[in-house]
Amino acid sequence: MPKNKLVRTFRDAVADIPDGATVMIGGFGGAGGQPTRLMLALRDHGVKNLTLIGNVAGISKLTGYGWPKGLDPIDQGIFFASGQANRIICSFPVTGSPNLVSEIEKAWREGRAEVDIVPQGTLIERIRAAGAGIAAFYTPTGAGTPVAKGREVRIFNGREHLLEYALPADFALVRAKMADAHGNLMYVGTSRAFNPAMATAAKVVIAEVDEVVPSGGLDPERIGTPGVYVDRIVVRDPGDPLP
Amino acid sequence: MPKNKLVRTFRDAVADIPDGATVMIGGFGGAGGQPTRLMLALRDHGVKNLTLIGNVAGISKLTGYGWPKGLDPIDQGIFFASGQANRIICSFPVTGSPNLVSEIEKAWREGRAEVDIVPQGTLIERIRAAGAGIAAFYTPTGAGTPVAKGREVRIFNGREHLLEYALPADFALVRAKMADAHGNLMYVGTSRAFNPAMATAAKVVIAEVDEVVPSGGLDPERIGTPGVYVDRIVVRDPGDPLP
Amino acid sequence: MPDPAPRLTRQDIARRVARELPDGATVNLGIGIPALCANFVPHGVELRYQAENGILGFGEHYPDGEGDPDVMDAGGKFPKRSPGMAFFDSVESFAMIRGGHIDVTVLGALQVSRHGDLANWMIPTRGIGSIGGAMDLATNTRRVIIAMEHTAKAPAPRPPSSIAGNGLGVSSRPGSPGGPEALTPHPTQEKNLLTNSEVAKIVEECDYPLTARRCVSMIVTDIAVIDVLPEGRGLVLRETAPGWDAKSVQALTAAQLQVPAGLKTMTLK
Amino acid sequence: MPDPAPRLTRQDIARRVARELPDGATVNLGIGIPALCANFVPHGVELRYQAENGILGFGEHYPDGEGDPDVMDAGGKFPKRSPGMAFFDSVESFAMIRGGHIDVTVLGALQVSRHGDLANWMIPTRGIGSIGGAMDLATNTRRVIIAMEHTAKAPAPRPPSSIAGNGLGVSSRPGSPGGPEALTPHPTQEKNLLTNSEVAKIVEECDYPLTARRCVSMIVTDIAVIDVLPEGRGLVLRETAPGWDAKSVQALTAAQLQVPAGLKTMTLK
Repeated sequence: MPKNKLVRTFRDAVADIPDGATVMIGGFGGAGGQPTRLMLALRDHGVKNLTLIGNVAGISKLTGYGWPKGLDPIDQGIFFASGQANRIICSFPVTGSPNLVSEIEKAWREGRAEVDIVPQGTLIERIRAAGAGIAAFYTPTGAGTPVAKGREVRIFNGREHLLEYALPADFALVRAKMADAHGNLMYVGTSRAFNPAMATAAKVVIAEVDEVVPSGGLDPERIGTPGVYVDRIVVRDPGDPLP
Repeated sequence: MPKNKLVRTFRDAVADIPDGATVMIGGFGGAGGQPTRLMLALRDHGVKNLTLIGNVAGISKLTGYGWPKGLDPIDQGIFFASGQANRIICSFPVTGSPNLVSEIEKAWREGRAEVDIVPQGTLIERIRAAGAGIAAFYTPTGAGTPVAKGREVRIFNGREHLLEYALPADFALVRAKMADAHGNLMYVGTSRAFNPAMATAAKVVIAEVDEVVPSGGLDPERIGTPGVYVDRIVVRDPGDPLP
Repeated sequence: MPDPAPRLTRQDIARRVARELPDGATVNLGIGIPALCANFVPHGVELRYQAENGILGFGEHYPDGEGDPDVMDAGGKFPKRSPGMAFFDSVESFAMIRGGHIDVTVLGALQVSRHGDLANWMIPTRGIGSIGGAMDLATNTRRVIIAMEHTAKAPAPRPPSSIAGNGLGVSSRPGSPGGPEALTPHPTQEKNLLTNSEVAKIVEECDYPLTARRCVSMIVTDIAVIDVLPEGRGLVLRETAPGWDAKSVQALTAAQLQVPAGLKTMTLK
Repeated sequence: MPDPAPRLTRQDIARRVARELPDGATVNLGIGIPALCANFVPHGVELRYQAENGILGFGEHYPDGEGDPDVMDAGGKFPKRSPGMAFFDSVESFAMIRGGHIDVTVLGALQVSRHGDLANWMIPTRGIGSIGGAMDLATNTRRVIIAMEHTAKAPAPRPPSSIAGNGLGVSSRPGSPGGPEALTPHPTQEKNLLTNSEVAKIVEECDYPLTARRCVSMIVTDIAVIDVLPEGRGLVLRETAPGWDAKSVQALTAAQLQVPAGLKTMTLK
């Protein structure tokens, strides 16, 4: 666990992500809580054959989902447009309309990408499990649906449950409002979402933050991700126009 | 879900807890985060055959564990001294020395109480599971130890894991620093401990707080237990000498 | 059979659903018609809205596209900060949902069966869909109300070159090496075809991929209010839209409706 | 065989263990000798202390019995607030522990086996014990160091009226209807009896109830430092206390120690 976690540039922060890596991308979908600068750096890094883990994915660009007006939304579709990702594990990869086709759906239609669609609660719980040392768990969600395919089914209290496995990753890109010198992260509002769980579930955790403060600069009652989980921190330029 | 959750007295708050109920008692062990006034009210209520769920239990009275100097510590042993509880599920019910015998150990030695000793991480995860709709989960903790007795064992990634089940309760007594009109609870410091999870895992959740504030009086970033989980709130008298 | 009277608007559907939300309830509204319900909550009823992305107790929204991206709802809109809100992460949000702590959810549907099975996440001919929070909500919420139009538009016959999914379901692997293949219209849609332009959404058995089994309590549409009896005991027509009767509703429904003596007309004031 | 030199103090054991804690590590210290390690961390080494009750990054404590009950460690003591601390609940605390995010834990022991099995939560004759966080820590922490006295006092022969547990283990049900029964001294203690007054704690196989199997990396005692080789490959004597040699340490150890050429004397400056 490095003591000095600050990395100077977004490019440096993602430079060792190799071809074929599994990468978690935090947030919920939308601008808030999305590690957008890290995503752009990873795209520019040019790595291939990525497996991504996200939630709402590839929707914002088409629909403006979760982005303020007047900006060109950036979402996980950039890795499919660039041909860098060939698989995504997520809960919401396509729009409600077959005529609004995201980069992810397009890649899937063209046979360039595999898309694993997981119920959102199962997805976040699997990610949490990976970070929390829980190998697998039983959830009622998905029983009797296509999600149950290939899953062990077991009855508890008269209800069918599915056995779902921990879902870890090689890298997690997360976004927080502030970090301190220990790597503690503070989130605001709904920008928590998938970030805190993903920050526990990857071998290497890279945080994009708006600001770093010295030790003691964060309220100990407001730490969303204790520093023990965080390997690298990159700070945005003040006045970065991206939300 | 009642809209007005405020209850006037500790006695009223516990008045419907029946004989034979399973009751979670929040905190960690020690004064901080312990719903001491609710516990005393429950004892005075005189109910019998309780099953308690706690963590460190019955130790403070003997050793001062987690209590400031100069006060007579109160702990879950009061329900065994009074003969009201005949079972406890907890992680730490006896001292390190056979010569320092707690009320719980005494009741056990005398055949008046059953004591289920559960690894702390398994205990809190089972409580969380009960609140989170997870029927059961696999943990490596306890494999190859007496804890494994009667448990399903399964190998994941070459390691033995035990299947552990959700642990719900009829009532949870929890302690927070502040509540608002919606039942949102705010904790401070290490007084979180078992409280937030227990507040999700019981049919009826009763919170003891130092202060209630109107809607908007709590920082939405600092809610430890969202109001959806809380059924009743009782406020301590200002200046209550008990920690 | 021509419509005996106009169908209700999306707003009217939402208005009717809003009356089902009890004072003090914690409610999760899906996108589309369900989200509109918040505009029609009767005076004196206070609800606590929960959204999957980790927010409880929001109310009014900013105008479209305005607001703070750090305070979002699950539909990607930006609510204003309001007193008594709570923020939490997705782990906690789905613990709340999966754990059964949400009183009511209102969701849209592609199909609802007479047993209360719900299908709302994938059109089979598309081959890929979005589950989001729908399965967790439908499986675990105490009361699931469906707000939808009573029927769907019948699809145009698909041109031979059209793209179609590979039908692999949830793990949607890339199209077969031969490339996308044309599919004939989905058999469901033939079976449930009501007219040349309409397909039933309330059906005997869903043949769209399910979201959850036996989860729906009530269906509110643009022509009717239907209760789903527990334990697969079928559908009961409770109310019809003004100008509609049981027969005209049944004609647009591919599952048998039980019609009680007390059938009412929906009031929408 | 009489002791060839004084045994180390508890402080000295802690001092030696403290050198094993690498700069920047996240460390959980058990109660007793382990907790003393914090007093002896070498200059320039910064550690992040975690405690099971939901605190990371604490340092100095208030004098005994003083402080704020809302800022406690897992030993029931009250640390001062220090910069960079984080508070969290027990769910998160054990996610951190169980998930393998703690670098080192230092624990006490009743027995350690030659395979690195640890027993530290129950004396069998008592019949009841406290597990606390020990099983989660021992099972899931990257490096487990045991800090203890090398041997235990041999128990006095128990009077026939003495209380003894029912041996039911983890679910300790009430004593049998006939009331508590006297037990003869535990067979372990006979097997590992070294002298009239001492019992070995480092043994071939633990016969006390286990805390975790094959979890221990290193044992530091008042007379020796011992590495536990991975995969059950046994114990290697690395250092002896001043004045002690391999033979005198082996004499107080009920498991075979491998003695390498480079055996050193512990330095405690």
